[in-house]
Amino acid sequence: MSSSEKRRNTTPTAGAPAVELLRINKWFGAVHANRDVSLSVAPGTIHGIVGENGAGKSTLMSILYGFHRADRGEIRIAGRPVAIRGSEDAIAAGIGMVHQHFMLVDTFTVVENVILGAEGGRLLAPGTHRARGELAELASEYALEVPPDALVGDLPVGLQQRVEILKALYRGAEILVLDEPTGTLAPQEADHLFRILRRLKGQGKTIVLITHKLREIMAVTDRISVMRQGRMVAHRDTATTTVAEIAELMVGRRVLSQVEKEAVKPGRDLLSVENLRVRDDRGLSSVRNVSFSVRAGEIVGIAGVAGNGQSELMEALAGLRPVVGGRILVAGKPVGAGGRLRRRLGLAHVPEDRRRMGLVMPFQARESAILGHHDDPRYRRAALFDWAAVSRDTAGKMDAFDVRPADPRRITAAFSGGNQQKLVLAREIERDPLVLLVGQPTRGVDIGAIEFIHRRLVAMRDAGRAVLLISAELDEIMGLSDRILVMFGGTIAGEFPAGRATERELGLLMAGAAGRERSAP
Amino acid sequence: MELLTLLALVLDSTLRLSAPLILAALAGLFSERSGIIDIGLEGKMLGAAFAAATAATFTGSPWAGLAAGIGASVLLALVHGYACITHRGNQVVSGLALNILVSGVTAVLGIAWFAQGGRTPQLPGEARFLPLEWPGAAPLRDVPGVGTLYSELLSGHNLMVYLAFLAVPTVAWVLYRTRFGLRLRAAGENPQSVETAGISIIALRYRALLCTGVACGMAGTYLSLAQSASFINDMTAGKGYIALAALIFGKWRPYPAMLACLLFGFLDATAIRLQGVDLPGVGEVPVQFVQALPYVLTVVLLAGFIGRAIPPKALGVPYVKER
Amino acid sequence: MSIVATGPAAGLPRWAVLGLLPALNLLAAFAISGLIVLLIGENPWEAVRMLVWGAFGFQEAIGYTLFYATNFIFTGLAVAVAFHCGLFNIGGEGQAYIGGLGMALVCLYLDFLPFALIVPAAVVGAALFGAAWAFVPAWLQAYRGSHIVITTIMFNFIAAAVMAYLLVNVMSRPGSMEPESRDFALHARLPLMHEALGAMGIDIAASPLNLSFLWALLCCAVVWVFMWHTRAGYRLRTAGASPPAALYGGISPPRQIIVAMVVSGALAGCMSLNELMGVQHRLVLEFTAGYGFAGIAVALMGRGHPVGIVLASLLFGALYQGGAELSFEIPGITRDMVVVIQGLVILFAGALEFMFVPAVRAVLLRSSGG
Amino acid sequence: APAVVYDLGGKFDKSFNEGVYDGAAKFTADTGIDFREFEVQTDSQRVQALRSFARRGLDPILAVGFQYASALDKVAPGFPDTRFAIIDAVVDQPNVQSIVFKEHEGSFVVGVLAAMAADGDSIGFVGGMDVPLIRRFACGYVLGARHARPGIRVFQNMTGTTGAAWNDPVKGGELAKSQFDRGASVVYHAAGSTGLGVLQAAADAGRLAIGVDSNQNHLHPGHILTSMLKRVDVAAYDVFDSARRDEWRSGVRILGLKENGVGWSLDAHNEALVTPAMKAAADEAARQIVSGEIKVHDYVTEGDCPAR
Ligand SMILES: Nc1ncnc2c1ncn2[C@@H]1O[C@H](COP(=O)(O)OP(=O)(O)OP(=O)(O)O)[C@@H](O)[C@H]1O
Ligand SMILES: Nc1ncnc2c1ncn2[C@@H]1O[C@H](COP(=O)(O)OP(=O)(O)OP(=O)(O)O)[C@@H](O)[C@H]1O
Ligand SMILES: [Mg+2]
Ligand SMILES: [Mg+2]
Repeated sequence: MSSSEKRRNTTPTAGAPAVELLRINKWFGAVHANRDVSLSVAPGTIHGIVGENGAGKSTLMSILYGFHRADRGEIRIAGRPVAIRGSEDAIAAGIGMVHQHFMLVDTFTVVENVILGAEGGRLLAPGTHRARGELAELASEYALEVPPDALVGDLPVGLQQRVEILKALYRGAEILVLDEPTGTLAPQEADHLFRILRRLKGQGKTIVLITHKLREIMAVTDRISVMRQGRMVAHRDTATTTVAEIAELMVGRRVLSQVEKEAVKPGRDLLSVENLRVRDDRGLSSVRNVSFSVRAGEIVGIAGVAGNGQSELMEALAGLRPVVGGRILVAGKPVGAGGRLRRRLGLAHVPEDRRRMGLVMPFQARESAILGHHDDPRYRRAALFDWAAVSRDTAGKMDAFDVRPADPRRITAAFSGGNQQKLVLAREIERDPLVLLVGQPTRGVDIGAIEFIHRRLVAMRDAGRAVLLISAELDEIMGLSDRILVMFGGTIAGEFPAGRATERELGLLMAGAAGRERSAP
Repeated sequence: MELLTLLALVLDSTLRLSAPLILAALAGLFSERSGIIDIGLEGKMLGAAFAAATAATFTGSPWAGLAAGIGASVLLALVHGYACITHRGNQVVSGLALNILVSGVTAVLGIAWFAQGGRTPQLPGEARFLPLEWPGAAPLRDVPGVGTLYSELLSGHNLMVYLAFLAVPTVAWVLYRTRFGLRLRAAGENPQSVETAGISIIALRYRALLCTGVACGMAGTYLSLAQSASFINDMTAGKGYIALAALIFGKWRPYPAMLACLLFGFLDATAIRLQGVDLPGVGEVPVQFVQALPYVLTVVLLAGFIGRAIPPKALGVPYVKER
Repeated sequence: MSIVATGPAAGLPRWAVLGLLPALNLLAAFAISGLIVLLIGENPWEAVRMLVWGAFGFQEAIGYTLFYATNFIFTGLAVAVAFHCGLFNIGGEGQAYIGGLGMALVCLYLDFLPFALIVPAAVVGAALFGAAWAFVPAWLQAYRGSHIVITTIMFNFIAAAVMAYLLVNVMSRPGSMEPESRDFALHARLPLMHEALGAMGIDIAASPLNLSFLWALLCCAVVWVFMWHTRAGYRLRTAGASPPAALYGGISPPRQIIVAMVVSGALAGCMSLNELMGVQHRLVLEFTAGYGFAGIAVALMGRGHPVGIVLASLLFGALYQGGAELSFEIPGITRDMVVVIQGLVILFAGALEFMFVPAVRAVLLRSSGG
Repeated sequence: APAVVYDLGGKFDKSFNEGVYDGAAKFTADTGIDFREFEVQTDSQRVQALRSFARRGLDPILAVGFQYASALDKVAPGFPDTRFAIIDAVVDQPNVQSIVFKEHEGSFVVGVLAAMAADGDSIGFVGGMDVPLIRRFACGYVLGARHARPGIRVFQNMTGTTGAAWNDPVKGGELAKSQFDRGASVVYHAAGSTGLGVLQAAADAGRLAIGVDSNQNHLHPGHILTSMLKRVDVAAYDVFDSARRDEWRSGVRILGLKENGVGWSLDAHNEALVTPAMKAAADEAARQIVSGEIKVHDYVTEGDCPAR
């Protein structure tokens, strides 16, 4: 009997909150991730949860979804206490969750992923058939179109996320939890997601939304709860609060959403790219004759919808992807194949996907902190590593970038997403390179950290370094860049000096509308 | 001897040699597709072979033997599960430990019960799975071509051989057409996704190991009740590892795995025929080279034609919720 | 992978993980073995006493225990090195076998060299041939994607065939019943420990323990330094833990695969020094006797860390030697019974290593009032 | 008290270790004198086993199998007052008695029987591993067969290259089956437990097989033509008994047909298979070998076999 038969057994008792968490406590070994956390979510509303990295948001939601067990505390759904021992209980209670890291089987088709656990019968055929029908319905009902027979692994993140939502709805979820859903989405995709959420709310569903992007929170939520260091520190009605207030509640101090920076005084070209041509993993050409340069003392931002060649461009520049044609020069010198010479020439790279590339999860932090620079004589005494020196060096970087906990020997995987990101940035920026390539520098990072990271990037620029920034966050691009390049279909579709571009224009170019002729000389 | 008959005879022994490999490989498939490395096929086969022979000796019925064989193998599979699933122990160590344990236990019990150095007594025909003659096989034997193929290849194998080859489509069907199969494949790729879908990984993997036990039990029984007439110490002689190799060779999929097993069987059968044969020009090939041939060819094929084998993503990773 | 922090035992104090748990596991293993001993009508206490006494009770016993341990150290290290690069080297058996060939060639055909030269030459021969035998599967894995587990299994069989051919048709000693080479010249043998120490005036009981034991310990130290204190080791572990990260860090995973396997094969090859150059003094069939496979269990039980591997090797050595004495003293307990006990120990101390974690954690928490 | 150390095969190998065990057991039955025994697990235990028995004052100590040669050579000098004996190898020490068998002579005779029993034009041989000792069996067998029927074909197969080759009845069965398929009517095995598969295959195929070492006729009555006997049991008994009667001598004892050290078995299980003519021929061949008219080539001492 699959859980889809046990759906909708929670008829809300009038007025009772859809979800109620009472004095939840959770330890991970010594880490007290949730301390007496209480939360109440009204039915038919969108409820936002914000907090710094490591504040305990994901943990709390994992507990609600039965993925972790609370050490203490009570959970009430629609007013009646429920024991959630595992996800099956959560599903039975009408809870669905879209995790920070998707819970999908890449080698399965969309349909297979959706029916997994709700197959409705011992044989697949009937269930699959029914699922197709229902998917079509849901698709039209909530604008959740996905190709049902595509392999999930081949889908862009945006669509993968829809699959996650479909999974939840297919199981008849009344309460939908989304953990940093927009972390990896392009603006358009994010907007689409919010349209979907509003519709769901319209249908009377209750939604809990975790995000670090306060603009989004203000835009879609009805109520906001703030967490800090495992505690629930405040609840606000969205209507009556401001970004500044929320930010301050989160970090415990004022934060500026916009870094101020004085006018650009660019110098010589530090990074120049000439007719670069690159192929993607499938062998299709994904960067077509791209030429541009980044000068000393400027930040160049590349805007674009995921999958238009920015990632491949970045990898090619970093030496992670073979160059089919064209030249790359760092400080006027042509770079060889591979990344090592480039590093020596002063090119640093903060990869988009830090979990896969930027860090080595099972390593101690100090070991991850020298990745790519392990040949540096500073880390050695004669031929051997001087771990004491490495530890000191790492500790220094951790302080500088406020990585928590600042323990060089902690296993990398045990840091929260945001802190992992800071570790990578620390490693690359602290070496003060000539040219810095950054991909999605603030993905999954809390605003406190965002502000901090932005400041560091600007500081580099002011110190006369060249920064090339790729981000799906339009306002990050617009806020930081001195020049903005828009990439579409593997080519540079347009170029704007800072400030002269409106979000709308950029959006259009990114979407491939309007022609090259707009691009400034 | 004219070529077709020779071929027929080689293929004939190919079938006999690959049958146990196929059963064992399918057994491994269940376990590994669910994310549990099974290097213990060898031990499970050996245990099953012993249990089957013992039961058949006491009851005189091959069916009792089969039941006992499956029982023993399932028991071992569950121990493996207890170590690897319940206690998240190292799956390779567990498999090796069971292999060693079984080779010892079978000998100890064998000596205690039969006092023949761990061997079981020779079984009479009615206590074994004997070749089944198909209707009209005898008369057709002398019809060249079709007749030979029919009588040598199709007819005249024991029940277990036919079972082995029937098992392949069955397993494929379970794997790709049933709920259990879907969850099994998911468990091996991304256990979290299964857990978050409200299914207990633990229960699922135990069920997978049950299937492993059953298939391996049949493989072991085949050795002592069909292919030979008694249990002999360490009679698996490395077949468990070969089956594992075949499974990987077949990229953890039923039909390709079967083909790999057939390949091993065929190469082995050919090697048997090539011994002591003078090759034109070369003269007589040293027997050791002939014996090494199957393994060399396997490597060559693997390097030359079969590309990368990508294992189930979660294979060998103990499942931990608090990742 | 830090030695204690990870795994289900995470969070437990070091002494509990490295001391208490293994002790409990061994206890459990012996408890079960005891039951079986009881079943076959012998006295369990007596058996355990014999086992321990047989392994450590007198000088000769200790000698034998260390002698067996030497084999396990080599094969265990071999498996561990490959493992840190994410490779599962099942081929230790074949690599040791072929390593033996390399060593034997030196001892048989270069024996015009003086002792001082022939020993290093033999070490090189063993390591070189072992490495070469591991190189092919490594290359196939790195550049053709052929699964290392299959290829190494196959190479074990191929090694057996090659050696059988050579020993029967090429290197065999005329008039001998078994395929074996002629004996090594006297100066082409490793001094036994009691001879060596005897020469220094320290005298201990005779045993096959020989100088290769020291070489094994040296290898442990070298591997430890290599793995965690050199750049080469860092590259190797990075490639093993995350190929994309390695690529990002300017490390080529394929090259690391080759390095890891070559080092692994060289270590495995050195096992022959102990067995052949130390004791048998000639090349014989199947001297590897399954040590290559046991090395897998040794490496994993030793958590891939040299210190752990030495401990695991001591345990296995003790089981082999103590087991022999056991079946010697108590005829009722056959060698097969000893195999059973060995299996149980590996099962409990290796695969079920975490069985008592929940209990221990509970107790510790309660006592610390957590 | 006397002691036995068995070879890796173990004392119940249905072959020569077991033969020794039978002999020793008979000795105990006859004299009431008990004996100690040990089965080695690895090569490295051989020295250890011999030494600890000697240290415990056991005497005589019988080592089974050529693999003990070098070990005994090391140990014997250390215990000059202990009487050692070794089967299947020659160890030149004052306190060691070496017992070797002329398996080639026994094989020659069963070769004669096989050739005469064959209704087709070919017979077969399945060995365990391709090692000199087994080639000695094979060579004698072929020579015997050709002696009876000059033109006869003899298929020869070896099972494998690892220790498993002695424990692989499945492979043994396949090898025998392939020889039967190729027309062999009789297959002789020298392959330890693997041979059981050969005998089984003969029974399943309704053909004939020849056992080895101990009398295996009873395993498949009507399908086992005969067994090439290697009287290790007698040898073992003699070692113990001569020592008991202080008639033990060091030096080499070579046991061939003359000394009844090897032979062939004829009993209720196979008398139907052996025609008077065959018996006569076998006995004649045996006589000629004993009298020296026929000298059977010994592969081990003389190297490669004249008959291919
Ligand atoms: N499985 C785990 N094992 C050990 N510690 C953990 C585990 N998961 C989370 N933690 C710790 O618990 C604390 C809360 O983590 P959590 O992931 O809930 O934070 P978060 O608010 O989701 O952070 P982010 O915004 O970066 O996602 C952090 O200190 C984290 O290091
Ligand atoms: N990543 C690792 N995995 C496994 N063991 C490790 C790792 N790093 C270090 N070790 C082991 O941990 C122990 C301590 O390592 P190390 O010498 O780096 O510590 P340390 O020198 O005390 O640290 P520090 O240099 O910060 O003082 C050594 O046995 C080392 O081999
Ligand atoms: Mg989180
Ligand atoms: Mg240090």
